[in-house]
Amino acid sequence: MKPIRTRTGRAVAAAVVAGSLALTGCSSDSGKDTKDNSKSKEDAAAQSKPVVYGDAKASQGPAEEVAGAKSGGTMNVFMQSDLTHMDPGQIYVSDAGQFSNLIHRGLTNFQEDDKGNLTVVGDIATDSGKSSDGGKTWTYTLKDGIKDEDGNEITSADVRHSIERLYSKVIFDGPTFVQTWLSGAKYREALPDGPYKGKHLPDSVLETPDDKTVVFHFKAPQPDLPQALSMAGYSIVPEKQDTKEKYDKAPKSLGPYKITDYKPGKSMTLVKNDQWDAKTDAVRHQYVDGYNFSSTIDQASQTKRLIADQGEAKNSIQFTDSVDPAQMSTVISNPATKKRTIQGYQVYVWQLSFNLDKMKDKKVRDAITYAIPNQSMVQADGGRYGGEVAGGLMAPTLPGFDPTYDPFGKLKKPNGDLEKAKELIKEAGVKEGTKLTYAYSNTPRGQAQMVIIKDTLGKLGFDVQAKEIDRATFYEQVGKLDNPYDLYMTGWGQDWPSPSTVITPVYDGNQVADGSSNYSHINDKQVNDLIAKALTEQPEAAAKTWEEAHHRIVEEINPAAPVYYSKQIQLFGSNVGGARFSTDSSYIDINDLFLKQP
Amino acid sequence: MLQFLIRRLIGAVVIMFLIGAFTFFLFYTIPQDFAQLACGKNCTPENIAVIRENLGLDKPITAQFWEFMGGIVSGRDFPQGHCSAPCLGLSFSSGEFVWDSIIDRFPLTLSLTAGGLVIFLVIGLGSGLIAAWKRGTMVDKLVSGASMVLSSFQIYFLGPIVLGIFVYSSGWMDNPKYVPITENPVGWAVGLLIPWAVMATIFTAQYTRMARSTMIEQLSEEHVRTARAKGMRQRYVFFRYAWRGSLIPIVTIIGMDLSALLSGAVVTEFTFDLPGLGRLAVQSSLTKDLPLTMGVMLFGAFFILILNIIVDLAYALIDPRVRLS
Amino acid sequence: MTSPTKAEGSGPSVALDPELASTTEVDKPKKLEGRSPGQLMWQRFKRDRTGVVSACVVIFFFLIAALAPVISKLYGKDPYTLYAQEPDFPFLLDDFAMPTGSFGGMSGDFWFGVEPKLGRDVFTMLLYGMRTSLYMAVIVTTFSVVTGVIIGMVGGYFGGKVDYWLGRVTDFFLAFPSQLFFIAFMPVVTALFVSPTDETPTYIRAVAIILVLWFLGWMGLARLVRSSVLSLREREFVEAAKVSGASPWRIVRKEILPNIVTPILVQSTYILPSTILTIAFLSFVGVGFVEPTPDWGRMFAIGAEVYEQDPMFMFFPGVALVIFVLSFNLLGDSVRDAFDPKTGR
Amino acid sequence: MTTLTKTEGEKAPTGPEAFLSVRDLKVRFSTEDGIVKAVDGLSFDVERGKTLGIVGESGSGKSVTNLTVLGLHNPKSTTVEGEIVLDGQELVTATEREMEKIRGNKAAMIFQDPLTALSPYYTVGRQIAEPYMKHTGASKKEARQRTIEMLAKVGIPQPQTRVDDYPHQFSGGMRQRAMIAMALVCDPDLLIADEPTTALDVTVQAQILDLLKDLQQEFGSAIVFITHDLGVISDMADDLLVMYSGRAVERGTVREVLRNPQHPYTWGLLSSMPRLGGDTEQALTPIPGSPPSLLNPPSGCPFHPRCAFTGEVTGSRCSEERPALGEGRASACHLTAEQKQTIFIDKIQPRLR
Repeated sequence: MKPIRTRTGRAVAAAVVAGSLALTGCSSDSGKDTKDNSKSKEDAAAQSKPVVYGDAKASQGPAEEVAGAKSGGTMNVFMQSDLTHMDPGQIYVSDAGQFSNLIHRGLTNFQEDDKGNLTVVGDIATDSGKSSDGGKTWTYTLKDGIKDEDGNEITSADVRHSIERLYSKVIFDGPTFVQTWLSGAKYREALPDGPYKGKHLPDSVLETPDDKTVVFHFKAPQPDLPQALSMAGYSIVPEKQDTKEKYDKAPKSLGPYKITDYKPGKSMTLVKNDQWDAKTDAVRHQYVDGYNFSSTIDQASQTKRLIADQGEAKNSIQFTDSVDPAQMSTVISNPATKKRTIQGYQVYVWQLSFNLDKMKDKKVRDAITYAIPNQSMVQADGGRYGGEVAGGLMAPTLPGFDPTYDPFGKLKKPNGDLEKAKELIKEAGVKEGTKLTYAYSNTPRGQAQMVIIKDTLGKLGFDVQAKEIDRATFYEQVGKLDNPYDLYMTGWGQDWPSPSTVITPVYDGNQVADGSSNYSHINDKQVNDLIAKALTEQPEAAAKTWEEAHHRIVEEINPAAPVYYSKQIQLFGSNVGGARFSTDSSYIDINDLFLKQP
Repeated sequence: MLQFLIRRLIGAVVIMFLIGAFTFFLFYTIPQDFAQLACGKNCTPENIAVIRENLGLDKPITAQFWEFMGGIVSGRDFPQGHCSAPCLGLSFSSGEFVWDSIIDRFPLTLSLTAGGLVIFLVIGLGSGLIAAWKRGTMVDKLVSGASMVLSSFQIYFLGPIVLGIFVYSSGWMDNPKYVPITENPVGWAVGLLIPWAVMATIFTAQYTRMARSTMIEQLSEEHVRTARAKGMRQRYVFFRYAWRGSLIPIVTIIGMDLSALLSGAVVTEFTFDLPGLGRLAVQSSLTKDLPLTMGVMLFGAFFILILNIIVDLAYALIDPRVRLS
Repeated sequence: MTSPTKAEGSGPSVALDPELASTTEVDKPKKLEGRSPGQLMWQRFKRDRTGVVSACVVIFFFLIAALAPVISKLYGKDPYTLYAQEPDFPFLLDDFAMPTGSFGGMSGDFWFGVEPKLGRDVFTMLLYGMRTSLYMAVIVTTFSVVTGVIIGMVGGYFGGKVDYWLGRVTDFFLAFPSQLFFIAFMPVVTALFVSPTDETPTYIRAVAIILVLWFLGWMGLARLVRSSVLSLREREFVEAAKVSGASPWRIVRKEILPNIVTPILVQSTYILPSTILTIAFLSFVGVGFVEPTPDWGRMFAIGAEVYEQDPMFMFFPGVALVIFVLSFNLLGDSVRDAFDPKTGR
Repeated sequence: MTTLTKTEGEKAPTGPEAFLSVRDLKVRFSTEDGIVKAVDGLSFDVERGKTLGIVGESGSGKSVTNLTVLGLHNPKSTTVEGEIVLDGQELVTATEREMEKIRGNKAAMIFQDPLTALSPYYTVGRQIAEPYMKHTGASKKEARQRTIEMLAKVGIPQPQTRVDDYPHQFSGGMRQRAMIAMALVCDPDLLIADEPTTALDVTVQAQILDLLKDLQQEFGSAIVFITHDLGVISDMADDLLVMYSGRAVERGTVREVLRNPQHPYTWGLLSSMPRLGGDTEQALTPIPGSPPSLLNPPSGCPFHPRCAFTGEVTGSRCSEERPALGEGRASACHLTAEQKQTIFIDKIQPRLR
């Protein structure tokens, strides 16, 4: 998953400016229910069960009917800004991922039951994949009757084309897992022009024996392949329909809906795709007749319209934006409105990363970790429903999450333990007034949190220099190896529910490089070995190794002070049925929506 | 007159070119560039290079500049297709031809401007004239007082209050939205009623006060008294002689407001979620989208320069003593 | 100022020959002494009630803004500490980071209530915010007005080549990409003057903002002044002054300037409030003042977000701005009326 | 010089049938510094076909009087009392609509400063044609023809082309002629000329005066000629009115007042005027002091602070009681007729040689 930047990145365009410039309308301020009963820890437990690989039967369509679902009517979708990409190869960001559920289909997909348990099932493949040769070879056979919106049958050649086009220069933004697993870090050199010049990957890497089967050959075992293939980035682009750069604006649909009218930056309309066959799809439904996307409604207006629930708003949903934090109390304190919300944990963990090249003394790092007032940092990001105090660095959505793990006593003292911190500072012998440079992203939230950190570190006797960095390139500046800053707030989220997509990129010593996600430049031999070992084990076995690595990182090295887990809360119109929180996308589950009165 | 026009048009073209050049090189003084912003999680230097190459950012700056400027005159070819004559390049963020997205959003900005201008001219100048006509009476005090109070409000203070009352809590009206006038003129007017009203309350004050003060000044002029001495009706004298004298400062402000509105009423568009040129401008500068910034900026500059020429011509028409230098 | 051969009779002939008056009129109530235009204006201004009241309000604003530190010491709070975290104010913010208590947390301790999210004191924030925004806005407005008037008058009066080139320069800056320039200017300034590890000191930000807003703020007035001067320079009394051998600068200063006071005042009382809000927009786009420095305009931006839950937070800065702008406009009008006798009531 | 005491036949009684009769006119302005009594009880008459000259220093209320006749004062800040009857029609109480019918049609006015009196925004032709079209309902073409005719009459060369020029393209003299054309375009019965020649040089002045006299012959209109230049008035006017501090202090035919002035102020005026044949060494004797303030005018006779002959009057009547102006040939002064006669012959007349 992209770093937290996805929220700030996407918000860059109009939303943030609008968010804080556009005022919310005024509505009666009903009694203030200050008690917060946001999602507590046991909901997280549901979200963090290990993923099950489904067999052929589980992958059979049609998807289980949603209770009381009716078909017909058009669903309105509110968005703050336009989708960054529609070409599946370029899709990495979660909002485009949510969109691709409606339009694109891949080899595999996540199926979710009411309690949020995820099973990987075959989407256009008959099952979640047969692994052999110790997990180095994976074979997929295609279902029959899979067509694109123009009626062309999908064959293994299309699957091969979808993978090979990711090597070309046309694609620069999507995920790179399968490509690096197949052809190593410099995968583009294996097929510089992609499939467009008639050249293909050798059969020893990607093999299509007949029209219905595709075989992947990896150098090392890849237990997570089925989960990776369920990512939007690996959806199918039929060879005949591939218009290269233009595809990003006019993709061909395999899923239940297709695009009829698209005005970039303004609106988009989807209608039913008659070529989609419900019997071949174990996950999606086709209840509503179509979707109207409007991508100019900022977060504050979305919330106001959905609270007011007047006119069109009754049939509207939030897509990837959450409830405006400023109006949280209006939403929560009014029971009728509260019923129309879905809540759950996002995959992001906010942490205060220390630059280990400059902050070498562990005592100082521990002191700061103790001192940080996690609770007010959460309040600066919209109060309890925006986030929750974090004990460790692993998100509640990861399998093997232990809610009680809290080495720095954050749950007992959510607003920090100043005395203990001062003792540690005295022990470390830090002179009064030593300079610390704190870099922060120049957004309203970044500024609010900077004030808190400056206040706290000031109390510890530090002379804090706050450096604001333009929101668009915060991660790029902080990602530099030789950055001049001592500490900075960063957030990271998993790509699929496995610690491998969190601990490896952020805490693996040999990933430390310019522009890498290892922002604290942690390079501990014991941690690196644990990571290497876990990567080869099956998910259940790997869980314990990841746990051990996590504990060592947090307690012995403490490269980053855990601050809070981010949470998601979205509103939908009163006439929308089947709305529930999807643990896969951590947004509203787009596959089960229908209108009560179409 | 013609000679004046030609000289000014040449001047305008030169200024457009200078503005374009200045923006282009100003863009490269900003430390960040779009490639860094666009590249996703795996922001490996290699990926950035691919993005740069796709967007043509790897060519030397001057080459890019000439290619861009050439595109305006003779069109350019892109992998996404040919971009005809007034081609302002391909927007990095939306992958859309800049000219198309501008033309697509311009009707909204035009409607906001046209509607807003009509309202605040009619109300603004109207109330200003009434205040001047009945100067010293209660009406005068009331009108100038009201215009004074209204002008101290700001759009993003007044906008949401109006929205809250008329849309969210009472539901009388729907959220302001843009319906093309060609499709449904009534819908067009109703959709933009609130933004017009809010814009009008704030802009009118300036016109009321300017009209009132200049008219009062003109009414004490000698030649106005001569006109009355000729037995002309008071209303005739008021509108023919006194009004003519105070037109010049008023025409100047109209020119400035019009050009500001035509390059996008940023705050109004944000307050009411209307996707006009204003948002495009802010979005382009925030996301470091070079072609979009250049396109929106040149489009705005075009209006400012043309309107300035028109206003200068108007001076000579209004006051024969003003020679066209 | 008025045409030289003013027809007698309409204006009161006031200036009496002092020598004559003293010799014979003994029962004259008070000695009528000659008054300079300045005194005349002051007398006329004193008599104008609204003018005096608005002048007092404006001075009051500037006073409390200047005395912000003193008042905050007396009041016991300052705009920087996060009171929500102070031990002696445990329940200042509720779970939704909104001030507990009615009216946005107004209470004995916090006269104007508490700021959502960070829990700072609104009263001192407003005072300090006014100090930054008000003085900045006044400086910027004065600079812009002075530059605008000079360029407008020179362009309008001298005409020909000068007017053409000044006109084109004004056009260039009017069409200038101001938003992009704001965003580009600050990083350049910080890169030049501030070392990468230090925080940019507030005074550098202030100077940068003043330069930027001044650099992009004068054109409107320049065009307005030029338009008025264009028709004024044809007037007879200007030709009369030329004939009497006055130097161009004297004519511009003594003959033209007094006659264009109206458009200047109307426009400058319009520039000031919008400067205050542009500074807020700057700090919003990330190039203006940064968080800990209180900023009147930014209180609007935050207020706008939480308007529905905590309208009071928006109330005080909003009302303060409306009152200030209103009295500033009224003051502008009264000064104009006092300054220009022709427009007597 | 003519004989001293020749008195012409007694003037015809100034009954109501005089063309314009003004009775006890009082005009007050309210200004920041107090109430200005610009005109303080003025009465005079003008016959049809005759010219009444009004003379007086600046600030004596000459222009205000005539502006009030046409109702051009600012109603909000001026209070007018008294009676103005033009050709049988009362003007003070007339409505604005009625006044608009009269102005430019029955009564017209020529202003003093030609430079600012014409609107810079419209051509001269249009500004002259406007009243003609309004009052006579003529079409554009007829009005234009009439305008060109009038321009020719007032002596402007190539009127066909000049008619479309703007005022700033005219010289001072030409503009004054255009003003006169504008005033006369509707053949007004009453023409008020407020110092029409002051802003002009002497040669053009003479042409304008001849022009007014010819036009009076042709249209038989009454003229009220306001000036502070006695030389102009002696040639131009039939009757003469001397004004001081808002009131008439002496009235009579031109010959009577200039030959045999009876009011000390008139003596002062005459003796401060250079004579063509006068002795160049002998210094002119200006009237001491300056015009009285209209804010709080001097008590009694307004001229008494500057009058050298207050001693001649018994007691302090001069400084307490304001002398009234009788009917016909009269002067408002406490000196008896004999005193006036003797003082004039002994002290003033020698200086007037």
